[in-house]
Amino acid sequence: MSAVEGSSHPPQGPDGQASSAVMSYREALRLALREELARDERVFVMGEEVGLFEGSYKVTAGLLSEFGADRVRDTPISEEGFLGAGVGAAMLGERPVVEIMTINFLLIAMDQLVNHAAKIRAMFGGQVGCPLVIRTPNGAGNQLTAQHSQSFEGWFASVPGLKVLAPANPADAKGLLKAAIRDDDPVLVIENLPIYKEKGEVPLDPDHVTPIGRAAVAREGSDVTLVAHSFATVRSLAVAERLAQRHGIQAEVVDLRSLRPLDVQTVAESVSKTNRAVCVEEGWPSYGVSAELAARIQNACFDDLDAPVERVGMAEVPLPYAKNLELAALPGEERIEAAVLHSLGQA
Amino acid sequence: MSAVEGSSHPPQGPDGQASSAVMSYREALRLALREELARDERVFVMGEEVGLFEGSYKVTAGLLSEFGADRVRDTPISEEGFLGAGVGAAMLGERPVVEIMTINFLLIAMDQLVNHAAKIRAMFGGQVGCPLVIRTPNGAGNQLTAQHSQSFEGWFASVPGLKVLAPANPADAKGLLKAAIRDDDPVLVIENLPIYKEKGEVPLDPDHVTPIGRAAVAREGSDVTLVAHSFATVRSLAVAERLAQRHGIQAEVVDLRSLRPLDVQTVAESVSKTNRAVCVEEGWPSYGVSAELAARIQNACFDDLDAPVERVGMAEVPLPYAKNLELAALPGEERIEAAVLHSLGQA
Amino acid sequence: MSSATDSTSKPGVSVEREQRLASYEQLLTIRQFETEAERQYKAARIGGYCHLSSGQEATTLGAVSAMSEDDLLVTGYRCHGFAIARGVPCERVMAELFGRRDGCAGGRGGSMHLFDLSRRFYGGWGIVGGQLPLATGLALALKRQGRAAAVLCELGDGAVNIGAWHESLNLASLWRLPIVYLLINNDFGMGTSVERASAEPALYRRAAAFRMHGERVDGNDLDRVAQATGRLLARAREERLPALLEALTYRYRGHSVADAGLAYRTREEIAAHLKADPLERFRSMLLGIGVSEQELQAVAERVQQRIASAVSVAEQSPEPDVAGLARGVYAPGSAKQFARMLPGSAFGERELVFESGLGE
Amino acid sequence: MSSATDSTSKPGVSVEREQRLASYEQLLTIRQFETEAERQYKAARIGGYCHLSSGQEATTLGAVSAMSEDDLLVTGYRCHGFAIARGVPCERVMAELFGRRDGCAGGRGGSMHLFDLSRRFYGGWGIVGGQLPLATGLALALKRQGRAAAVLCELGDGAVNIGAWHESLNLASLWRLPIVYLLINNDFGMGTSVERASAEPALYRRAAAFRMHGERVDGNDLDRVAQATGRLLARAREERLPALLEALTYRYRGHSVADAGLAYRTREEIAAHLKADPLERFRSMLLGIGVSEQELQAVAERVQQRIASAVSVAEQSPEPDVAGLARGVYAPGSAKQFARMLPGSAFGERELVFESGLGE
Ligand SMILES: Cc1ncc(C[n+]2csc(CCOP(=O)(O)OP(=O)(O)O)c2C)c(N)n1
Ligand SMILES: Cc1ncc(C[n+]2csc(CCOP(=O)(O)OP(=O)(O)O)c2C)c(N)n1
Ligand SMILES: [Mg+2]
Ligand SMILES: [Mg+2]
Repeated sequence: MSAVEGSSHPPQGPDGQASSAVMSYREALRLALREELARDERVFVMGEEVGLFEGSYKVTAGLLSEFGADRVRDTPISEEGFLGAGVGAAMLGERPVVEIMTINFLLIAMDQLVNHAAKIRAMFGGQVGCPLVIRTPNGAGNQLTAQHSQSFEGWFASVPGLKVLAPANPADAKGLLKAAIRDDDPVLVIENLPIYKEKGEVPLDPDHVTPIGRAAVAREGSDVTLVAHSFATVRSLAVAERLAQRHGIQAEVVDLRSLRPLDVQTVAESVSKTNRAVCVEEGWPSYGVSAELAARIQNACFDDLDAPVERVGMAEVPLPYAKNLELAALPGEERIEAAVLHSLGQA
Repeated sequence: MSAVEGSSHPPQGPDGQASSAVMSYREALRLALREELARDERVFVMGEEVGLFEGSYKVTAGLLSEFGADRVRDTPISEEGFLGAGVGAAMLGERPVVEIMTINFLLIAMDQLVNHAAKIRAMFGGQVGCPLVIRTPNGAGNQLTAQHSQSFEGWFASVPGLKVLAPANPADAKGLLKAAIRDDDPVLVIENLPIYKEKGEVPLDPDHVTPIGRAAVAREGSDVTLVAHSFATVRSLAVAERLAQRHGIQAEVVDLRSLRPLDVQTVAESVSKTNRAVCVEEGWPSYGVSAELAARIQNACFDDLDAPVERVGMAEVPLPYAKNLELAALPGEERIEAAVLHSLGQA
Repeated sequence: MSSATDSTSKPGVSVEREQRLASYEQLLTIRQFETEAERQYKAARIGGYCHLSSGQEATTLGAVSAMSEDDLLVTGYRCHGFAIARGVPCERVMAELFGRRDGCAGGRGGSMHLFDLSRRFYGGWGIVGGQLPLATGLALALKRQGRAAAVLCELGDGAVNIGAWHESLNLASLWRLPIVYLLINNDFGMGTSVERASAEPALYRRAAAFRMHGERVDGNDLDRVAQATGRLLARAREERLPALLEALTYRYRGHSVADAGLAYRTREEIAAHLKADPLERFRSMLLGIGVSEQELQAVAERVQQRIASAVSVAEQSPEPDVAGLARGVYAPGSAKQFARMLPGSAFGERELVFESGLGE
Repeated sequence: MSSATDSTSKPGVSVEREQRLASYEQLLTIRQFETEAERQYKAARIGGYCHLSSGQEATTLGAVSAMSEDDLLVTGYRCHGFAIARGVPCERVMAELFGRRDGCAGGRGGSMHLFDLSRRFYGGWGIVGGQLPLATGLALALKRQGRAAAVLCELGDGAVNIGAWHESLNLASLWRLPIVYLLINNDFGMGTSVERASAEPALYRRAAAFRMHGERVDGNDLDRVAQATGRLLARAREERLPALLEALTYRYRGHSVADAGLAYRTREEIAAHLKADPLERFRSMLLGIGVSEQELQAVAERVQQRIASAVSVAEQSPEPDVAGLARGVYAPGSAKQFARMLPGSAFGERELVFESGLGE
């Protein structure tokens, strides 16, 4: 499976434009927003500092001047209030795209998302839906410390009624955000601080979307499967290169892209081939995303596994500020490499 | 390991009182609160309707008249405010016991618990702690519907800095709540709506506490291990009897009692003996407690497992109101039994 | 528009008389519905929480009667009366309480989560104050869509101390959203009186924190409630100005059917409030304008029949289909997205959840 | 107690003169500390977010100087100045920004999470408004313990629209807690002006929603801030009455060092505010009461030296011990509770987290 797919119209501009371009993850998200704002009047963007300030991570830069204050709406610091306003607006057929500055602040708005948005369609017997998108970055790095370095996406992935996506590269950032905006259910799109600046080839076709619920084999390999999402995918790809060069180990990397629905099938197919799995995440592994993966893999691939599924994540501490402690706590390439070697019985 | 343990003084009243008594889970919790309120001036109880109304599930009945309004403090409906007030009071050496009426409302106070309470000791270099207890019931049953039937305890168990306990019987309800109140860290005590009325033998020694971080083998068996917590333990014990009677299967039931710290050792020892595990929980299994258990078990008991670890939980839907739908959605005895038989290759 | 302007002319009086009798019938329908719901709950045909609004009928009906067809209604969990006042047939409400297919939420919502899209009743919500942000969002959508409509959002006195209240009212005022917050002050949130919960117990005054208009009305006076609500809704529709309307009333029953309602108030207190009973008040007024006892008796009989028939419709309505347990969890088309989640998902409910489809 | 009463007598004047010079030295220390922090941040010796308070010194120092030793201080993330004003030595603050062992939070908190138990500075918090509930809880504990002390809790103008504000102020007023909320209105929360965020932009008026006393003060006037804070803290200590004090001031730098601070305001606006610079204002006042340029120069030199020495202490302080990564996550004794969690926990950090102990 390629990293970009699902495009129905082969991209071809009227005057022979390129069908793709290199841009950053941040720019790819912005392009997705611009295209969807232009395509559909019901789409509007709402959040703290998305307008005049141009976004605290500059994802929304330029959108206010292009679309105006009604379509690109600055909010007070009231996460529960404006996320909930998105819920209500979506119930009336709007397509709000709410930015929560970082996932740490989503804890303030849990009630509106989990107790309300996720329940609407089922609880009222299917009379109304909630096509809401919430964009928020997770992750640590750059010493943002305990209150600003968390990854809670697994919590939301546990909630029936929600969908949770987590692009790991610019192409998927564009394709998945667009898929989320066009989807009829509440979708949480997990962005990531360290990836914002990463560059990659991005399809320009405004009708290209990345399908929800499909993982991607981001790198093929035969010896072990690394399963990851978001920034952990970037790390895993780097580790895979390292393993090939230093140890002659060919690691397959499965980029989940979607946590709910979870594409267990792609993961299971890979592990059935490699017979070993290491699950990597940026957040705390206990009760985290890697727990669900390990649980699924041991069930789906029971007879194929040659070693226990390994898990790598952030050290189970509130992330300290000091650079050396932070580095020690994060799931760096050495730690991932060590887990792979352990899985292969080489350490 | 017996269900009650850790009592240092063998209980003997001055005038030859009984060392234990039969009481309900609710009464055991109340006794724990009474004893701790009487023992330690710093302990106080705070929450909605805990005083005059005597608790919405009557756990705190009688405490207001015994200890007065300063020790048993009614609050407005401000979960974030009063849970946070508990955080601050604990930082100054008080021992607040905050009641959140049900775990569903804890979503409003996530920020104070996860972003604040859990971080305090580590983030400030160990200068101050947060000996806060939060009591709240989880679970479904009695048609309380989508917004009032959830089990989020796994989320909190993923957070370094928190401890999460979940007693399944009256003795542990008393012993664990007391352990939580005496502990120097923030502890979330998960109670459970359907168990409140369940009765059992409870030690009366006011110094008896149940140690944190120790699971209990609630029933011994040799053929399969059922791992559960809270109400799922009650269900599992019933299923174990049924399995013995109908199928001659001897199931061991491990009652976790503590989700963080998690006593993987007791679980692993049991599974190493029975070679099969079924993890049961009241909540949604995907990304739930059973995921962590399956992930740990496949790692710790890789060579001992004769079948994949099975998981049983609530159907992955916002719980509907209609009784027949609710019954179909909950992890009832039939569903648990079926999972055990499946694990044993008998279905 | 208001019939009050016609009240001196003969035909006007008769129209008004008819309207007033109809209002009485609605008030009585709500009261009797609640009485019947309590009975059915105690007979274990209704489960979950069941919050009755007996005593609050004048506020409920007064406010809803002032809504235009295009306006949107949102409430908390004490919503039977609101649904009925908005025109949801009693049998569809009763069927919902019975958890049956003909319930106004298909048996999935129950007492707290009534809903009727065709009547623009947007629920029926169970988290205290949780309806406020989303109701505010409905008003935002109305404004974006340029619709000449407003939202009426009910909440209780207990909900004014929760953060969502503050954030919602600030947004509504800042963004000039067409919404009227109807605060039903019935003296208690469960067992906690307003004075024990709110540092400013004159709750309508709290609107000033957002430069929002706030006012208080006698919630047992149907006309005053209707007038105030009508005026504020019109202002919301036309000038895009939100408002807070506090209605003072009382609930006679416990917080829910499970609560005897006496731990935190005296029988005398309840008795005193019963003297101001909005139904009795309305009845006296009707007698005063010449309605006969017979006419009232005829109304009472119709109401009784309506409730009896609601129960029998509810009884006869089938239970929801268990095979459709997961129906509506996601939008149609989603099953495809979830198809690849199946391997390794031996949760014992695969058939129920995944194979029966999600939105399909 | 206040030296103002002595201000006519000769020795009094001289005491006051000394005090005023000392205040100036503190104001300048805070300003220069921030300037140095920015330089060090740009040299990549400080990481994370770094929020400077340049321009707000009079509010910071004025308020803190009015605290008694027993009072408790709580702030948001813009807290360097508060720590310094409360007496935390500059080198311990700088060492914290450098992430070193001698930092006032052991290098674990960084710029946003300064803390000093010995000075009753209870942090340094990073979630907007998150400090309010827990500061209110500190006040509850003071009251329960019968201590003649109060909490001073700083927040920004951006924090008044979050639910935690509402819930906290209501509790404080309802329970008569000894706390003064110091609202620093510097016109902006990041790039959002008060008018674009708060439907009632006269923020001090919002206290009325809780029957709480609210007042506004010129935050660039150290004396007025000190007087108002002192009066309100005394009232909190003695009468157990909370209050809201809004101080109007301005931040010269961007929201954090990463923000140029010009997307949402003009250079002219900043320049206009610089004319009311509290440091300049204080300097003129000192010159007016006969302090010489030489004396001011001496102060400036001492400050410069203090900052330089803070940097060198910070540089020389060792990094925290990586083996102690998990230290302090749980209270001493907890490692025993976690001992049985080890099997199956191959997360690659077992040594770091579990084996190094948790509280030990
Ligand atoms: C956030 C939250 N906290 C607590 C509850 C439990 N609860 C349900 S109703 C209620 C009282 C609400 O009182 P009020 O708002 O006055 O409404 P009334 O019941 O009087 O109609 C409480 C505390 C809840 N549903 N949601
Ligand atoms: C709940 C929450 N939402 C958003 C943020 C991101 N954020 C950090 S500071 C800030 C602005 C706060 O402004 P104000 O309260 O006026 O304080 P100032 O920065 O002016 O000191 C924002 C939005 C946060 N830390 N917490
Ligand atoms: Mg009420
Ligand atoms: Mg500000």
